[in-house]
Amino acid sequence: MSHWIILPIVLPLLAGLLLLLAPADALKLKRLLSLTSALLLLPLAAGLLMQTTDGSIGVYALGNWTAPFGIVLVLDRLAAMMLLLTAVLALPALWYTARGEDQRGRHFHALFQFQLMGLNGAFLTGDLFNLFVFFEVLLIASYALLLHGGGVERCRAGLHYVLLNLAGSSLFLIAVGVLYGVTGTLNMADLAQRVAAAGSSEAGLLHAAALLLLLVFALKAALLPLYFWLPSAYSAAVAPVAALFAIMTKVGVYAILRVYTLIFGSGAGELANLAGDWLWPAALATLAMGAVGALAARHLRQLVSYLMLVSVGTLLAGVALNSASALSAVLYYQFHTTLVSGGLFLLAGIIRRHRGEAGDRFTAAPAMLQRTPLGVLFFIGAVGAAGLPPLSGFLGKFVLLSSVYPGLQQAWLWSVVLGGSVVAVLALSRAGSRLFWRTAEGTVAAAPVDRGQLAAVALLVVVGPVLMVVFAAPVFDFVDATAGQLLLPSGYIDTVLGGAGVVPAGGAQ
Amino acid sequence: MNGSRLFPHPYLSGFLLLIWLLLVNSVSPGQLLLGAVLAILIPVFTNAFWTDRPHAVRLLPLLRYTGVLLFDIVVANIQVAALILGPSSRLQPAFIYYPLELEGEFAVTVLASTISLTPGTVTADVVDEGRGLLIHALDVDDESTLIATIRERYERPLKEIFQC
Amino acid sequence: MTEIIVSLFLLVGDAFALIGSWGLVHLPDFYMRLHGPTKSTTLGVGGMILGSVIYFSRGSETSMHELLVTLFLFITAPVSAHMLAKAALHLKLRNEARTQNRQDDA
Amino acid sequence: MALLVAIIIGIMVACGVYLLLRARTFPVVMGLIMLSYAVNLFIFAMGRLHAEVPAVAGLAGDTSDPVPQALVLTAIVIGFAMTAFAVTLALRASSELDSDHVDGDGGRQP
Amino acid sequence: MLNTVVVVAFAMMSLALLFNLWRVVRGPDMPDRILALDTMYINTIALIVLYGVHEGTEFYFEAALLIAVMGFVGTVAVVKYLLRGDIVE
Amino acid sequence: MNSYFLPLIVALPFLGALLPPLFVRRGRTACAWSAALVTAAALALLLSVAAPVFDGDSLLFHYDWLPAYGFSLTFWLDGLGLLFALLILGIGLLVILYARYYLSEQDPMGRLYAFLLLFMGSMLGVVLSENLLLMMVFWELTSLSSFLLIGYWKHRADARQGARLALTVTGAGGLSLFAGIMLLGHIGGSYELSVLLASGDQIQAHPLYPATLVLILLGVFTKSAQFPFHFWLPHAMAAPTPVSAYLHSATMVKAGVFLLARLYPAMAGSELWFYLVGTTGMVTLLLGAYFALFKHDLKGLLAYSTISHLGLITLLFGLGTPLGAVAGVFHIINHATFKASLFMAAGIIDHESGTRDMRKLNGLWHYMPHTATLAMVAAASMAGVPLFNGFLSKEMFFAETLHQGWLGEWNWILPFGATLAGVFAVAYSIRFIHDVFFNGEPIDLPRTPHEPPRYMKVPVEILVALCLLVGIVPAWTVAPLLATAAASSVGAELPPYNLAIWHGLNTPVLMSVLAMVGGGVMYAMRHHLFALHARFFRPFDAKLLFERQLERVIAAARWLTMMLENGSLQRYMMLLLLSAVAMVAAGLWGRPLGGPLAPGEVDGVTLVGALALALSAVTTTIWHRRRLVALIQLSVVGLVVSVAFVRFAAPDLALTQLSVEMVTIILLMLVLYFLPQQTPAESSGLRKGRDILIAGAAGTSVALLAWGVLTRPYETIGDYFMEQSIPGGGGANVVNVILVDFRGFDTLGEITVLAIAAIGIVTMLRGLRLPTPDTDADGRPWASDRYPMILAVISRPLLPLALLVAVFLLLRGHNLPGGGFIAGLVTAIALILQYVASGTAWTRERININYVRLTAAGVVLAALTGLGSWGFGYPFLTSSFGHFHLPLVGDFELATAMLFDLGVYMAVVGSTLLVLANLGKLTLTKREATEGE
Ligand code: NA
Ligand code: NA
Repeated sequence: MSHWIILPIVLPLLAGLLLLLAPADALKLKRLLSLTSALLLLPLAAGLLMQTTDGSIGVYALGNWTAPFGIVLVLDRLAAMMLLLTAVLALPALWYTARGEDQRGRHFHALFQFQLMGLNGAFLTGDLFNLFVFFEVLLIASYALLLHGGGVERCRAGLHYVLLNLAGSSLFLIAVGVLYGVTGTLNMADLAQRVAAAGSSEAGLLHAAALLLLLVFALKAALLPLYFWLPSAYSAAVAPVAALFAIMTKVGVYAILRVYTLIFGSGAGELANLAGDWLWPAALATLAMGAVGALAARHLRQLVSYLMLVSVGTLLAGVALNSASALSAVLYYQFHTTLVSGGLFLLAGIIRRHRGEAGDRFTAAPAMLQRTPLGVLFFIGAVGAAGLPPLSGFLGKFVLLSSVYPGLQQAWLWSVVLGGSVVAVLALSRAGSRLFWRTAEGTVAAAPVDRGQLAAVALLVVVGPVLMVVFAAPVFDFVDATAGQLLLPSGYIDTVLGGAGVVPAGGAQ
Repeated sequence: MNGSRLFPHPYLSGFLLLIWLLLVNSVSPGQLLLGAVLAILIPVFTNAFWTDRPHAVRLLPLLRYTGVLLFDIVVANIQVAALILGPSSRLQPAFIYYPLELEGEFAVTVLASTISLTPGTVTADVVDEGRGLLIHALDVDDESTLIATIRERYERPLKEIFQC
Repeated sequence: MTEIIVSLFLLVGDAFALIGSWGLVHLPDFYMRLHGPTKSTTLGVGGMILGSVIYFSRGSETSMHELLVTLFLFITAPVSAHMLAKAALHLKLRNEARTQNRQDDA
Repeated sequence: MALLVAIIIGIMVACGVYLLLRARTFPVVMGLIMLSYAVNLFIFAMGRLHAEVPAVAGLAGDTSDPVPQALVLTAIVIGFAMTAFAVTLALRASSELDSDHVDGDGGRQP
Repeated sequence: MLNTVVVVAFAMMSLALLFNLWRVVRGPDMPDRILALDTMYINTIALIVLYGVHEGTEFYFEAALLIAVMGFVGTVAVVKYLLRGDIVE
Repeated sequence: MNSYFLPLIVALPFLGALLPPLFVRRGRTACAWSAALVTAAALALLLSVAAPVFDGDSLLFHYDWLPAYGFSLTFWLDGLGLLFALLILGIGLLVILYARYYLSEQDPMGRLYAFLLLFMGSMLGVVLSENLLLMMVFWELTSLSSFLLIGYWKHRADARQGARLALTVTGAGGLSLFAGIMLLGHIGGSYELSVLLASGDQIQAHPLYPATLVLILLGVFTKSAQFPFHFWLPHAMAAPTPVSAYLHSATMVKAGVFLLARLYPAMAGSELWFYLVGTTGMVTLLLGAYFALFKHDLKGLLAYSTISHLGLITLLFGLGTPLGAVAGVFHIINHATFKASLFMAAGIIDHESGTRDMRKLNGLWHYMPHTATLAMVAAASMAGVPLFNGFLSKEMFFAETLHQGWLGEWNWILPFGATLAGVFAVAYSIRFIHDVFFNGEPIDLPRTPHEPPRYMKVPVEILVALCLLVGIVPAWTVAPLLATAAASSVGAELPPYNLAIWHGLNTPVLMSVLAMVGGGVMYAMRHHLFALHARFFRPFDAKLLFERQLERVIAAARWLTMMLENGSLQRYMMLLLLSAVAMVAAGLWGRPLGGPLAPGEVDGVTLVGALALALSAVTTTIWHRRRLVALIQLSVVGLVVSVAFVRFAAPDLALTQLSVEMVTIILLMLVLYFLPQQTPAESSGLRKGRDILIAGAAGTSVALLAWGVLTRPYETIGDYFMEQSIPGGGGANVVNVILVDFRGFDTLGEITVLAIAAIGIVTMLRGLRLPTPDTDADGRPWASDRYPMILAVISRPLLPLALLVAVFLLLRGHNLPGGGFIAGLVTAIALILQYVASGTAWTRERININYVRLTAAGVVLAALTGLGSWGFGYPFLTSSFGHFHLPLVGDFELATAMLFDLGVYMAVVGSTLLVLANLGKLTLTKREATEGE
């Protein structure tokens, strides 16, 4: 029995609990514990990813109960990718925090670990209700993390974020309830089979539940008209939390990818591929409105938040296309944009501390002491965020754009995506000019920029995207295969329902 | 009588054992053993919460008192039921000050509860720094009769039970 | 025979409970309404629980655990009533005009 | 029975939703609680309502589907945790923002 | 016979509960509502005991016990709120 | 062949860009050397592989990168690429030398060279890429690096704005080009030039050709500053002059025309091509020439002249004739040399005199005769004076304008326009010379001008020498390069052409003469023309216009954002709920709702319960403004819901619902104390009506879903659990066995949520200072009796009793209703009762448990129970159980699930108390201080 699959959940859980048990004032110990856990997650995720490269799907039957009865964890390529992305994002964000930001409130490290647990659980679980549970784990942790540091803005934004998501959770439960009420199962692979076999009499209820679920995921992914909470929430969070939140919207994207390829994918008969028609206009509109917001942004955090909406729009437009190459592009671009957004949030945090009262607002302020390294990182990050070459965003956009054949759909996608890039360039160049070039007289009394924090930013905005370009060929091999796996869910279904992951009775001793 | 730290609450322990048997609805040896363990352990943990417990309780008067009380409750219920069903305009409600002879919080509390459970009276407040009770009665003809009844029927026996 | 006893207990208990609740509806002031539930309802539930105890104690088995509920109610109901009266006094709720020794400063 | 239950759940949802749309945190939290009560009933109802005896193995009689019950139990606990968090946040917000308005604008009061 | 009695008892209990509900809704003062709610809790215990007899099962005993506990704690807490505002101080 | 030299040539400047910032610490000369050596090395590499190209061969480096997407790392050195690479590296080297002396001490030199090298590498990439996607990468890099170069003097607003303007225009154009290239790749089936250049006919016949062409041309025209996208270029003059000399002579703006030359075989020759490219070129040629004359700023004049010459080149390619392309390539070379030298000369003048305003600059001949001579030669070349290289290509241009036949009877318009532009070119060239070096004495110059440092002139001298050499002996100098470059651009055998200076007296010569004379006359009349120009053209600043438009767009964006995100949760919530209703409606629409099952009978008690539920739900809502009253109503809802669970045979749910409801109500009251007791009446009637409609729709949606499901049969996994509960899970209470065994993982997550929530709440409450009301809502002072005696006395013995009940519930949960969660809540409530009855301080004295740790320990216990199964080789959370027999005690069962449930119990007790006790503690300090009881 290989227990590796459960470790991405249990490791941060235990780390978080130990952090709660640790003495309140043992900050160094807590940092060590927290960083160790995050550091271990990285090789763990990489190792799990390697397990999936041959196309095999790992199944872990919790409590040794076979699917569809027990809860199973399923490690396919997509899950492995998301685990790796989480680990890659988390480590720099945590490292950044451990350089002082964790003193601004209590229990940061424990909450951070719980957040990781929730994320990893959501990516791994093969059970719809368990997905709900992990959504709640990651949400409650995110609520608390969002408030880390306190203050008026965080409170206001947090209130909106929390209340909307609570309403969203109710909708999630209703949708899961209906799906269970009609099919009598919760395992996603089993659901896929039962939905496929359902009669036309059940189609209405299943359709309604599927759309309701889509709405819930769209709320997490921040799709128009449900994204309005995001800019203020993400701008309000402390830098490392915002950075970690870069993956929160991707949880929504992940869930959409998972549910609408597996359960309501091509095999769903009457309900096949029902998400696309809704996602397509919403995604493009989100992209456009994200671009508008980027222009309107008054400070860097806000700008990055809106650029995140642009990327969400881009990703979900690709999901709506539902073709192999579009999904490849989505998976590749998602990795890129998550890292870059995270890095830019961290950078905004540094800038904020080094421009005196102006913070990261686009107003004149005395020059920052170490503006060169910050400027270089910003420039590279901006290139990444705008999806310009030579960073990986360009490749992702290229594959996405070229995945759609000439026609009206293409015209829409190209003009909105490329228009969004132009606006991003405009907004980012204006931001960079104001933050780094246009300086006022005087100096700011600030401690020198922490090298560790710079390194964290560099890892996310430089190293990650550059590696993704350098190793684009193997990465694309992987995402191509992932897209293939998603579009052909029979392998997933057969593996999960074939009794995989269960230890036969007496077979253990 | 009030014993060691290991067995701080013999009455309570006995009471808990009884409750346990009631809860599990069984008197099997296993449950007896488990109940005994719990009846000893729980008071150890909760000892601190109940330091002002009565020091000595006389069991026989307590039993007699319980019997009287149960009887009175039944009677009271019938009386009150009749009062409720009758025209409410005939009722003569009153607040009555009842000077206490009893001492000790626990004993006073038992008396107050008794008053609330019995004919048409409710202990509305403890007044006079614990030396009197404010009683609301649903229908009183004569205040002093009521006070005397309470004194004789409940307070005196309680004094005997709690020896205070 | 048991059935008759059970029925009797159930009906009598039920009647007390109903009367208590009726008192709650129709008595003129809060303090008077307080008497209904504290007594009638408590005993009402007590009666029904006795009925249930008898019902489930057929044959060799005895089922006494419902008595716990009654015991608990007998301990707590006076306290609830007392607390409610305290609150009413604190809020200076209106006393029925004919109340002797009125507490509502009227 | 199905109709009655559906209507009752509908009414509770409607009440919860109406409260969710209020402008002050406290009614909104009450709306969340109401909504979660309704949703719990809803999920429970998804196991159908024909049960005669509890879902205990070995009992004679028509038992209900235990799965929705387990789901509801989980949902209740999670809902409780979330409500507690939300209501505390409402408290914190009223202190930070000097108003219990969901948007923190105390000035909008008439 | 018992069945008929139980049905009658159910009807009476329902009526009692409706009376309580009326007082909860009507008030006029908070103590009235609390008292009515407390009574509702107690009557609910009776209803559940009755239901147990009706179904011939003792599975609902714990529910009855818990209602008794919760009714008491709830009443005390709300009264404390009226008296002091701060229920845990 | 050394084909891997090609990527190396491109990579060298990128890698070398790191050197200048490092070497700048060793002095400015060392810094310049580092940049120069990198460039020289690349140039040497290039020359080492250049020989075969002159024989018509080409060099190819190919690496399959992303074959599935047509993206390969293919570099290609043919004639055209060689020509451009030579210009980029050669002029780059000169610019590096020049910049060494141009930059002041304050200017960060390392940064300029770094940017310059980045830009150089990008340009090399553009001209040497064979794969169009690869080219695209470098294309965008030129935009980015030129942005850095133009904004080099970041303290200057015009530099910043100019840089952003350039980036925006060329960046947007680049994305259009990107789209065009993707379409081209789609049409041609490849992104490799080798494929595309060979399939010109197929491409031009494709229905998407027009769209493709337009998109590509947008990229070309923005980059090459063609009308109407020319406006960014003059503002790019805010860059240091070496940068201008580089960007606007040989490189950046030439990237556009390079692409015209490069794609010529694939795209050119169609009528659409002629009209689009030709017209744009002609308009740009004329406009640029016109405006150049009227600029008083030296660099401004050169900027518009650049625009004009780029228009000329564009027009030449637009003609679509092979000789046009030859002339275009030739003029690219000539323009690069004379314009680079002119920019450098202008830079020297600026550098040494402190101004670039031609109205102040006069008579510099006396101060810097050497520089003046060089500038005059270059300007003559720009004017197209014979014996200078500009003349040769201009003659070819004039000749080609005469040889096209697209316009029929309007054919004359091309030579006419060309001549007119020639007139202006001569005029502004004369102005450049005469206004600056002659024309009287200088007018208050900031500095007394003198000759620049020796080496600053060297690059100009080299370039001017080239102008002369090419102009006088073209056949011995430029001919082979031009031939191979033009041939590779056209992609076919070139028709014969003659580079001789004198072809006899023909029309082009007449046109030249006309231009010379006309230019002279025009310059003579310049003051009248300036006045006329000033009357008709308001000084117009594209950059300001851009900034103003941008501000306007930003204002609009802000308005739109504010309109959507008005910060109102009510709106967001409404959108969410309305969307949910819409989703349900869309799902159910047109499909059968009710199922085949009979709806089932309703009994009286259930009906009464339903009525009570509905009534209390509605009254909660109606009276929500009176908060405590609504709270009471809400408890009724909770109570009836738990009774409903009893009614439908779900005792565990009833127990849980009851306990959770109580804790919730206590929680709400703890919070309500600090909040207003009444909600103000602030919703308008309209708003209420709207909300009622939404609420109704939401309620109806959920009711419909419930109805739909309840009237349908289904097959459930629940049956499996009913069967497996005892044999597989060791417990009879299936719900509990699901919770702790079958779906124990959910429960682990659930208690984690509870623990996190508690931690989060405690964190939130820290440092919270709240005003404690001195009176209740009616202004009544609080009761003075903090801990009513009777309550306290009764509550204390209730604790052991409750604990006993909790243990009872915990132990039996596996087989009968109960379990860790309910037991935990009972314990917590019993303890909370102590807090209520006897106070926080009293209780804390008696219970010395760290609730955070208790919570964590509970979850740890549950998780460790799960991990325990690893020891037996089973997956996480696999339970095991066994039946044991002890004498006296009898039979009993032990299951690991009970341990798990104990963890749940601890977590629940810990987290509930953590929350409630901490909320309760909020008032402690203040009250004790004021009341002192
Ligand atoms: Na002049
Ligand atoms: Na308090």
